[in-house]
Amino acid sequence: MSKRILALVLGVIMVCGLALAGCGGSSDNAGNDQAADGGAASSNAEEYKFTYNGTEIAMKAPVAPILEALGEAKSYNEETSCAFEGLDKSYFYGSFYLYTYPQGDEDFVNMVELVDDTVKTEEGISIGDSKEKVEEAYGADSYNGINAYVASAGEMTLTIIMDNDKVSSIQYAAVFE
Amino acid sequence: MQELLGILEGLHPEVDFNTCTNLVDGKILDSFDIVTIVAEVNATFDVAIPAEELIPENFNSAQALWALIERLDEE
Amino acid sequence: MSFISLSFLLFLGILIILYYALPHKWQWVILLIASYVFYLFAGVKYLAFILFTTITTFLAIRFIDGRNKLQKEQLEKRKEMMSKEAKKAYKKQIKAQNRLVMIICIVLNFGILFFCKACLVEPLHTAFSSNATFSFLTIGLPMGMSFYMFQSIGYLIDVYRGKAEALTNPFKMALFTAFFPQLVQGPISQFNELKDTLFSEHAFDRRQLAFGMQRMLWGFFKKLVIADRIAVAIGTLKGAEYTGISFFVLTVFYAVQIYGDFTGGIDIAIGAAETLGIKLPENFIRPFFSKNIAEYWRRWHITLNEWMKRYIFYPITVSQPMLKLSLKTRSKLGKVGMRIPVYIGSLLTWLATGVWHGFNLHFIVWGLLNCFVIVVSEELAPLYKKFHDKFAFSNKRGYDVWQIIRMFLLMNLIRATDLFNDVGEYFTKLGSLAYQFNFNVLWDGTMMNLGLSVSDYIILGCGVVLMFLVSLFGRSGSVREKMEKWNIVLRYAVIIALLLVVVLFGSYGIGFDASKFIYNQF
Amino acid sequence: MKKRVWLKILIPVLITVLILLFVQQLLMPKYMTETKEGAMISEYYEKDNHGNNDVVFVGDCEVYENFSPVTLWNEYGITSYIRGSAQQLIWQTYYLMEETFKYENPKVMVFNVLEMIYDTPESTGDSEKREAYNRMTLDGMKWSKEKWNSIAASMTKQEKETDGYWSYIFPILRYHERWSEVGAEDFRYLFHRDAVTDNGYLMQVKVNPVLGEFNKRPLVDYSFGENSWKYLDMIKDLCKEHGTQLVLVKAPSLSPVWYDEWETQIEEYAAKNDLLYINFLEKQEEIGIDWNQDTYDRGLHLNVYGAEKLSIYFGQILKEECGIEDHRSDTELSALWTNKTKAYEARKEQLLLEYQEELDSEQ
Repeated sequence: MSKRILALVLGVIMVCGLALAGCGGSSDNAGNDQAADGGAASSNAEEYKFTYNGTEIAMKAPVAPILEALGEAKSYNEETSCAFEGLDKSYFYGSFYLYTYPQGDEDFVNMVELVDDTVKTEEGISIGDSKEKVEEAYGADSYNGINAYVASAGEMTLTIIMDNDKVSSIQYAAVFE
Repeated sequence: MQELLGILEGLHPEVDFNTCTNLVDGKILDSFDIVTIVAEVNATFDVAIPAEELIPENFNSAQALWALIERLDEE
Repeated sequence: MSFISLSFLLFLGILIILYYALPHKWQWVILLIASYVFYLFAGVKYLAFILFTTITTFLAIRFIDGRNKLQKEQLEKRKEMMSKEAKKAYKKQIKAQNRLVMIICIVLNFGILFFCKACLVEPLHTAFSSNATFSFLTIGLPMGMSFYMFQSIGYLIDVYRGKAEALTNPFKMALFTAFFPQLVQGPISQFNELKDTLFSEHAFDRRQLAFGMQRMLWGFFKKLVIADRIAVAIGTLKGAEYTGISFFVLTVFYAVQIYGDFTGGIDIAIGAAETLGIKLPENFIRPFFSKNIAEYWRRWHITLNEWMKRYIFYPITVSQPMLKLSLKTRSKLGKVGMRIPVYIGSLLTWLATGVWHGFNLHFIVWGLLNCFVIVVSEELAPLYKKFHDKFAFSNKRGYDVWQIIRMFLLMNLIRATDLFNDVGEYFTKLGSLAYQFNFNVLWDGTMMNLGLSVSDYIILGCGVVLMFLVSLFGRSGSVREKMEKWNIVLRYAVIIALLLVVVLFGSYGIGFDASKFIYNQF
Repeated sequence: MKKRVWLKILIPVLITVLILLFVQQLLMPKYMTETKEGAMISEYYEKDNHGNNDVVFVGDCEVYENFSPVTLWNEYGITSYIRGSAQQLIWQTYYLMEETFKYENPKVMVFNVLEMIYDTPESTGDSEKREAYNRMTLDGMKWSKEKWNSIAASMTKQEKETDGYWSYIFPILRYHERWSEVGAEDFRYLFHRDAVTDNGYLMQVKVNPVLGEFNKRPLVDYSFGENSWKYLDMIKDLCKEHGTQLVLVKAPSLSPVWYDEWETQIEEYAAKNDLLYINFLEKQEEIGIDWNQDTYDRGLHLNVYGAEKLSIYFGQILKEECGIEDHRSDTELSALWTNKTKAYEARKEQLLLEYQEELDSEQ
């Protein structure tokens, strides 16, 4: 009779469901793992930071304490953006530039550019280093195929521009949506 | 019929099953009651009411339900 | 295409014009085309799924109908020759064939549904955590799959049971499956309820059009002004640090959100169908005025629960094995034993309902909690009764209100399961209610840091009061019919005011953050 | 009978539409006292601003804050207008040019090549800011095919995902949340606007000298994007089609810094297509720009003194190399521009007064 059949159908569905629930579980995990893997390059990994005389400079960090620790800049510049409030500022410390962006009443780190070989990244790279050294520090995968190594982590990228197989510029930059 | 009324009154003593004709539509019987009735009917009359007959028309009054039982008994 | 878009309004507007301007005998064809256009907006790749369901169920229905006709013919022809037993055996044989076809069709369809829910809707988790406005009731990958599939499978079973006529026109089957207002989040219609209104001709009726538009407007209000606005706070309150009273606040906010979101969406669906002269079944009847959970589930998401009852709960509980079991347990346990099948049936039905919402532990817990509360309250009903007989309440109305509030709070706690993917997290928070009475969160500024501003709270407060009053007003009959008796100026003033409220206070679009725009004079 | 039914439908619908239009008008930002850049695009449609311009500049702040049409008139009798908006992107410039040709046929169109650096709406960085800039450029345009195309080319991903075109057709969808900010300005400018510019020139009178040299941070890739090139070609072809001379310029703004690699690409393009290209950065001395006096924001844009110097220099080129005639003998035009000059002088006086007050209050 029909009700028994329906009970049977239900049983089948349940089993089907449970089996597929298992499949769902595993696929969920797969998805998560994938996200985690992808994240290595873009979201979860430790962001690259620049440290100068013990002062850590991370992208998007509030800049006030950093400026205080760094002392007076050799030169300073500021820029407005059309129609918007706030100033983009840049500070030059001889061996590197520090750029900031405004948000609310505060300024935050937007970019750091290293300009001479007296300073180096936390991974030990400085201007003039060889291609091999860079690849050792950031992996050959990070090469963009033209002239630079680009390592992304979290909401920032570290760009190392090469000129004749020598490092010519090192730039930390915050990434915005 | 008397036995059926007995079953129904056992569930809802406050209802007059002789006259009431909107047992389901009037939300007097809920699905738990209906299933209980089916089990009781099965036990008392040895008539199995299939799921497709569990529709308001068959359960709105004691008469309708009795008619259903008689029809199923014949088949 | 989302209901919450001007594109949808434009689509509906064009449809209404064509629908009433072209010869009325084409109306159902126009609806079919419109429904597929609507579905195409969701993505061409999903078309295959809905076509599969339409075609398989239609073929199954045709087979069953053909067999039944053959049976009738044969029995007629050989009336004299066959014995009663032979007739029975023949009928049984036909029935068995029909049953097999039906089962194949159901397994095929639900197999796909399960596959999609389990494997394709993987981002479900992320959808929950990252997008607070997402409500589990609008799940659909492909769009509306759970809804159209349940509707067509229900129809197939009805045909098998001989309770619904079998369609002969595949295009009508296609329309029944894909009728666009119910594609997004239901309601799930029964064929017998829908067939007359869906396939018949409808003359233009200004009143009906106005009513449909009013209902849609009310739905937009609930969705845009209430549900989408409060969503931000729900996202925040899900955070681990919000326990105790904050969790309680979350459950209340979630009740407001889900009510606005789901009933609003259904209002838009039913209203849109009404503008076309088509009556869809109601899915909610003032659910928060229920006095107990069982009643709540008869008044909330009615069409799904009705479906579950017709096609899962009843077939299980009145199946032969269950009846036998009931006889057995009865002889051992007396009257209570009689109810064992009911409990098994309830349990399985709630499990199925939980799974329907998604393949997640928390949905299953949600289903079990509902089932548990319903069964316990059902079982305790005689006790309650004795209690009330002894201590008669002098104030009946006061007691009703108490019951309603109790149901609301209890349901809030149960419902909160689907906010947390991690069941453990839910129970931790639930547990914190027992010992953490941090009422100070209500006034120490915590409530101002949820992402809602003072003006948001004012809008939400007024909106909730308005929804409550409209519900009260609607208890004694249709609000729109009552409004019809008002002075025409007052009526239009109210409707235009509501429209303005939706446009201005609705939570949609890219916010204009004026604070960022202050011109810089230096 | 039939008529009355229609009236019953029509009148409420009409009233609703009127109310919505009114509310929309009220809620749209007026840009009269703050963020004046938002009001500039629509100013072009004023009767006196279009129809007889010899030269039309189209672009971002590097044109609307660096060139002064009133100076061009007073020195050379050249009529000109600047169709500027904040962070205008190259496709927006193109569609504004296309639209301009519907109103007049200028002899010269001026395009500032810094716009080449942004290839897509996303390439400008902050998408929220970008959306606001899109609004300022697009909301002011009258409805036309060009506006539609410009919207299509400009929308950010987020815009496409939310209301898309609808919010441009019905700006109330975009600004509905401004109900809590509606102020006196919104009522005052409900049906009219004041001129915020002088023929598109947004005057600045403050003096904020350049602090130091801007750092030329090396880039990974100096080549302009494909989309930028596509639109530059379209601009070139459009001007050719209308017999208008296209002049490429690089404003003398010191920042954003202009790289030599960019300069080479533009020079090559100009040479290949036989276009006049002037890099004012290289002519700073001839122009006489004094970065201690002539900039209001430390070298990004010129103030009115710098803009007047640059206009005098550029006017000479327009006169000599593009053959723009002196119209000062035309009485009708003279009358018109005398009025414009008066407004310009009045504005300068007013702004200087305000600036002086500000300086006084600081001391």
